Amino acid sequence: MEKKFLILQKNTQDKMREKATTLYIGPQHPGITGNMMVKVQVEGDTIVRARTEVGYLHRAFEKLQERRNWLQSFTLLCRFCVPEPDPVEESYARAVELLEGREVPERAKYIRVLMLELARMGSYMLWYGGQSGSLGLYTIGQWTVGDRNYILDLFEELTGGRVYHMYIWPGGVRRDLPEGFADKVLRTMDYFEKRLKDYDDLMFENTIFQKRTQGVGVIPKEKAVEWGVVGPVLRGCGIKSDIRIDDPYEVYDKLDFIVPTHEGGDIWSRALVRRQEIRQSIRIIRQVIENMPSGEYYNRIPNPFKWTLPKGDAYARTEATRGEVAMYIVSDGSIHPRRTHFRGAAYVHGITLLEKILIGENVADISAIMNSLGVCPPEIER
Amino acid sequence: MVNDKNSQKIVDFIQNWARKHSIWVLAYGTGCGAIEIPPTMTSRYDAERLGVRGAATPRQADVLLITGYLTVKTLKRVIRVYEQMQDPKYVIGFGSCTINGGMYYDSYNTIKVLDKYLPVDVYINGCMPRPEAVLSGFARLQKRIAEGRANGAQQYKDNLEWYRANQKKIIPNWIMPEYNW
Amino acid sequence: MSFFDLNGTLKPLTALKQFGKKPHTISYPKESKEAAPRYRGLHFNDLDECIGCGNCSMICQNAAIDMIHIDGIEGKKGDSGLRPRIDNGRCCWCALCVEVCPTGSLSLTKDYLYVSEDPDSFLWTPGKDNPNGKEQISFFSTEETSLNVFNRVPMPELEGKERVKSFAEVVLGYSEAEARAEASRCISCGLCTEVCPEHMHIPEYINAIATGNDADAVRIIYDNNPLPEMCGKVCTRRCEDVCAIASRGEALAIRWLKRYATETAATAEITREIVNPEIREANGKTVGIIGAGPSGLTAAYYLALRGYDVTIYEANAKAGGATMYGIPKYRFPIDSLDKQIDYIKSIGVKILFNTKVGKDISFKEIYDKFDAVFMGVGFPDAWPLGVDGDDAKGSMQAFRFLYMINSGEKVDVGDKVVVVGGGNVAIDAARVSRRLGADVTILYRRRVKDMPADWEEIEGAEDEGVHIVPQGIPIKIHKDEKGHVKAVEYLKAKMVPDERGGRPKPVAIEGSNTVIEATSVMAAIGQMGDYSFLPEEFTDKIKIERGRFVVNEKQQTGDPKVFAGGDAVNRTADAISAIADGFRACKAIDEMLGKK
Amino acid sequence: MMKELKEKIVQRIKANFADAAEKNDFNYNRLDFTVKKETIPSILFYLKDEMGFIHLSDANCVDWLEEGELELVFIVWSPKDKIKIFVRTRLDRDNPVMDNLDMIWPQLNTYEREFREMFGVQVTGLEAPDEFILEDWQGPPPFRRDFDTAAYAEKTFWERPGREDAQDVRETIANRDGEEIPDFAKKYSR
Amino acid sequence: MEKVLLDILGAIVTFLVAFVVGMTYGGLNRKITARVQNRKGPPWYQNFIDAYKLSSKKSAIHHGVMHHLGPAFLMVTSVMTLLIVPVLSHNNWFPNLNFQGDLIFLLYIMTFGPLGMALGAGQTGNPNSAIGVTRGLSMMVGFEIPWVLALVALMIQYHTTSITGLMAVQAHSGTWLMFSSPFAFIAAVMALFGMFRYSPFDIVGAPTELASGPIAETGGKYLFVMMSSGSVFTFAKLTLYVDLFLGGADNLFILIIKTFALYLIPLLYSLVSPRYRTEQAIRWFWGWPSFFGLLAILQAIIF
Repeated sequence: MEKKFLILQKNTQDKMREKATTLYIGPQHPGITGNMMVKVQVEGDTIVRARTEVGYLHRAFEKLQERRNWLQSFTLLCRFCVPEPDPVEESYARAVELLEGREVPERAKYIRVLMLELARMGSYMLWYGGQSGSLGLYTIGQWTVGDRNYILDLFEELTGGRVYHMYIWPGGVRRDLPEGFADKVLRTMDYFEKRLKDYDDLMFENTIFQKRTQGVGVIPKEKAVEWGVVGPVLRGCGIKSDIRIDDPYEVYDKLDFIVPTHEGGDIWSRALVRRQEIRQSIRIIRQVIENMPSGEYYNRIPNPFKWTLPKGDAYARTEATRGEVAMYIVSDGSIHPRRTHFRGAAYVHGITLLEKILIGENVADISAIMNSLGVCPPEIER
Repeated sequence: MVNDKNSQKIVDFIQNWARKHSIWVLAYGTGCGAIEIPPTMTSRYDAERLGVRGAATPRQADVLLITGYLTVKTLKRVIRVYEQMQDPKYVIGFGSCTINGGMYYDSYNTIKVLDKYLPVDVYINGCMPRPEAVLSGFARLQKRIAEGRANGAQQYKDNLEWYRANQKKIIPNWIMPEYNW
Repeated sequence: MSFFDLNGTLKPLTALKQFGKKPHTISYPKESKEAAPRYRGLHFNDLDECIGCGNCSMICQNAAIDMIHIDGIEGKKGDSGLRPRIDNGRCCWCALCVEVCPTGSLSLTKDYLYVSEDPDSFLWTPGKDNPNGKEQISFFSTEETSLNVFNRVPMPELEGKERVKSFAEVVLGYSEAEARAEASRCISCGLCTEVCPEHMHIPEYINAIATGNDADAVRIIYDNNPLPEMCGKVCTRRCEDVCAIASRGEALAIRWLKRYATETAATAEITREIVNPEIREANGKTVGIIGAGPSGLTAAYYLALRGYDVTIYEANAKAGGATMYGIPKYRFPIDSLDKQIDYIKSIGVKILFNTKVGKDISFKEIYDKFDAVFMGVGFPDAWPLGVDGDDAKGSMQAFRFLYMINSGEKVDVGDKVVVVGGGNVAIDAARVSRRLGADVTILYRRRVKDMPADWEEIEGAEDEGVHIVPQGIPIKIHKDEKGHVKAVEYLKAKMVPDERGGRPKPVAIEGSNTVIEATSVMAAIGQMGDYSFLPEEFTDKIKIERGRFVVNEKQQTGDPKVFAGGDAVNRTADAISAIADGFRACKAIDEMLGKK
Repeated sequence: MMKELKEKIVQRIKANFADAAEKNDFNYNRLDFTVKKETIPSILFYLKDEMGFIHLSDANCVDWLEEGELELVFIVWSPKDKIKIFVRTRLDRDNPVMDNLDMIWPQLNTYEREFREMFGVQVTGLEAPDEFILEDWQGPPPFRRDFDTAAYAEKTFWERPGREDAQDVRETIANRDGEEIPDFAKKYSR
Repeated sequence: MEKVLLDILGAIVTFLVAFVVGMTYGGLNRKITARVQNRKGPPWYQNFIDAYKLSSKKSAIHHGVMHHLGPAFLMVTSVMTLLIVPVLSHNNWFPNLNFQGDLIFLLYIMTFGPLGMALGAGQTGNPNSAIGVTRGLSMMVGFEIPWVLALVALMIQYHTTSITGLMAVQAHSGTWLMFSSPFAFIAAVMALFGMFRYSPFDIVGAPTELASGPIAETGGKYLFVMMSSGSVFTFAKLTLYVDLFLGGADNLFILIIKTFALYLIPLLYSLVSPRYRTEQAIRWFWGWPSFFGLLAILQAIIF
């Protein structure tokens, strides 16, 4: 083992250019977006080579799910990506429903959309903090992450948990909306609409912010899809692509909203896209609250200890803030999943894409670029 | 000044009071628990009120927050980070998975029992612990510091061999500098 | 980017106005926000309500829940005596344990603070560690949200009007899909096995049915019950009373599932093929059995499997005892019984029919001939009503009535039948009478809810048009001039609470005499044994007290060679207890003879 | 509409790839093709370059231990047609070899690294560091079905003591009433 | 002899005042930041606790002699700057060692500390520190230009190279230099942003980029020394500005008001600004601030 390591070390050393300094960004580093590492070689301030190293958060969920039954594995899901767990739950629930042919009540679908959009907002609030924090503007982070608590309060009220909701499950949702919840949501939305103005003034109107983000971390538009770019990052390249529209799920096809895009492919345009999406989320949430039908919220699953799914596989995709997340499940007809596989946007964004677009950038921008790509290491390693 | 027992006591008291009110937390999100750290540190819960603030590097940090499960790969870094920290240093186990493996009890890649590898001062229960729980965890640590019982660094030094044996058991490729401070 | 972006420099400065705003910081710990009404915090368990089924520990995907013994909580029927303890070093507060708790005793509270310096202190026994947690309950499951399936798959039955036309079997049995659905409701806790006198392996065979392995289910059932189809149809199923699901919903249809499983083996041959019992080599020992009732057959079957040469002496023309002659055929068709008897015979059990011990063969002879003797003689006689006019024509015992009907005799009951009693026999007699075309009234001393008969039977009787008169104590049977029953006179009763805490007693109300017309009166107030076959030389050893044999826990009578079981021994007097007696006796006999 | 489109795709694929076996009975926008291992690069190239399935949504591996095979599943998506296609192939489990495909989609490089590490699939021509997620891993590829993670965890890591007094409900009851559960029934116990 | 003793005593008092005021400013900084960020923030004395805690750390490792001496260099620089800058006019308790040409000396001494620091940081072997130091030196090149231009303008305009000289000019004319040479003041204040290294010019220790840069490997007592020297330096810098442009101060109260007002400028701007990249920062300093510096020189030459 020792020998192997030495050889490995030597090989990497050989590859290094002589002038270049190697910088290890992470795993313990305030600028990293989680527990991972980016090893960059810099000449002066310019990156000439970047390598990501992941695996610090590998818990082998997919392996663990094989040991748990279909319901038990549901509780693991929200740990796949912590800032925004709901799309993962949604993907799993929908994959299971697809495989089993289980109908979901209309009300549950609306509640799910409400949940997903709230989660999107919450996640973007955290992103605000990360993106501006990586550029040294801590005030925004303090505001948005603090305000995010109001969304978390809503989650707590609805699901009983601030961060891990475990709410969207196969067949519908776990509990009905509590009394007066809709009003609370609307009030919170009003608050956020007011606050967004403050955020804009401080962040998007800010010359320095514009200078720091425009033209940085550019993804070429013509390569974007091929490189596996998804979500707001792809929309930031000027390509209109959103699973909510392309491959609609739940009741998104009944809702009126716009998919914002922005040409440029740099941090700035990605930030703008995200910024506009928050408005759209608020719009969707208002529509959902208005149109929510009454009725059942849960199509009961059988006794979870004896719940089997028919043989086969299913794949369900959901649009998260990081882009396309999806769950692939394979059933062999038993009470346990044969295999589950989680496809996270960061799996592509955080490794191949990051390694590609970091080259030629300034070291100072690594953190900002990672934040703008929405790199979420737990999603990569699962 | 006579360096007798009483004056030493007073000095200790003042030092512990200062340590208690100035807790610099290393910014290392080792696991999913890192998600409740931003809310704790930001405007709504504002841990800085209590003197808790972030520190960018281990040299400056007082507290190592093990935010949740540790994979073997991370454990290696965490040990390194812990050893770089300056005495007195404290470890807070954050979340269920630091206590007995949590939901990853059967995972091949996460450690289950944190105090086999590092001396832990306080455990905060929960998955996730809410910011309130995190703050009360800090409050408990403050109490422990004030009482002068938070001497994990000394404990680590005294039992270094035992800790090393445990650490080496699961980290096959052990390349680390000696710990001698 | 302009040469100088004034807007971009000044606009951000508006952020400074926030300085004047009041911070929204929550100064924890000085002030704190209360957790949401649905917050998933630490567990609470209502220790009295909990039945220790262990469902929580099974669903827990973190293996965080242990079932442990707590001082002060003893196990009893329907309660394992164990209570959950949560390892908070494992728990992830997903609350699945709450969702699957059948009693709803487990819930989560608003309390979430648990900070400690001692890592070993995170074992948490809900209910014991937070006795006041009840006020803080936040996340709980109701019947609506629970993941237990509380509604039983309804059993297809003949219509009430259709039923009275014939003796066709009323209950139609589950289809495969229905059986799977019903079986998959089971949570496999096993609380039911304790109250089953025979301790059948209920969770196992239900699980086998649920997973689609009917053959395995049959094999598991035959492990300790050779008459499962009979049990599947007429068992008193005390198991269903303690079913964990029943604490908030309808109990699992354990009986129907057993019925379903055994019916998948359509004939005795197929049963033999599926069960494929291991029959030990003949060991040359012989056992004689008196009475081919459930207990006798059970003992015979398992003794035969263990290599004994078994002979049964049966007084009647058919085997089955009370299940053959006491249970109406619309509940337990004769084919079904024949199939099981054939199967038992196929194992090598010899049955001598129409051989009444004491008449056709003496007890002494049997005693001397065999290495061991088992008596499953049952209660062949019934108690008379014992009121004035009891000797009238048309006044009979319900048990005798059923015997005659089941033996194929014609009985004329007239068009108005009054059945006195509230047990299964009373209901059976009433429903049989309905099938003979009579109007039937059941007269019972207590309230309907006090009736010992199965509620399903009572409902079935009501569906078929049986009229039930509760709280009526018969005092006289009026005769007409021919000495035939004309009417029944009874007193209304009121329920007086028992001072010693027993069930309320009916006390007749003086002067409330009521008369109902009747052409027949059937007494269904209990049966009794007939031990005249026992010669006197044995009666000092084989003791009889209160009409029953006295046996030890191995079913052994005062004579070590003689064992007894069934109605003539136990007080519960149902088939499954008889089977249990037979099985116990078999083991005891095997033990006794195996030693020699 | 969707049906015709799917039919057209099936015909086009069948015309070009004789060994492609389709599965077209989904009532949503999905198509399955099972092909031989050798066809994978060409069919993926064809789907991407000729048919507009330019987005690689997912690639993953399923271990069919009982059948002695590893199944590779590639899920591609066409933004134009709004259809996802599953391309499947099977590898021999004892000698799983596949060709490097990262010239088709660069991100496949990452997936292949994961296959190599987690399933022990050998990818010929893959240029990437040996280790991806695991570090100094000495056991068998952990995502294979025959690797028992619980046993490994028990062997390798400590578990906090203090829970030894746990009792099994079924056993407790069986002991109390003297029930003997036969061995063949035990697999149905919970 | 007595004079010397008094001076030494006075120097100690000066140092203590500078330490306390500087630390308090740091604390107020955190408090103001907190309020703008919608939160309560730590108590104003939090910095003292932090400093005391750092000083009472039981272990503090260093990576060699230079690393060991780095903080000392900084401290020496701060103290020297402090002693050269007149704290109060006409007050015996706060002596100053100023002399003709001290302004030029000051320019040199102010770069001395960072250089020593650079040597220390270089010895740690931490690439972040090395990069941080490079950035710090580059940025110094940036803000020194307007700063020097401003000072040179003053020197040309008022024909003196001593601080007391400039103070005397102000006392004499009754107008503060910030009004009489506004361009020099603007250029100098802009340079002040760079000196304070607050956002948007916190590129040296940028946590999200360099994990606090040069001080990444420094903890415990070393960090304490650096922290206190930073506080002292803050006070010295602000006092220097007050002396140069705001007419000095007659008593501590006025001094504190003036310095704090000055301190608020970089502080408040830092709250609303992201960080510049190094080259952007340098370009910024060489842009408008240098332009104003040139204007100042023009003004000095013309008038």
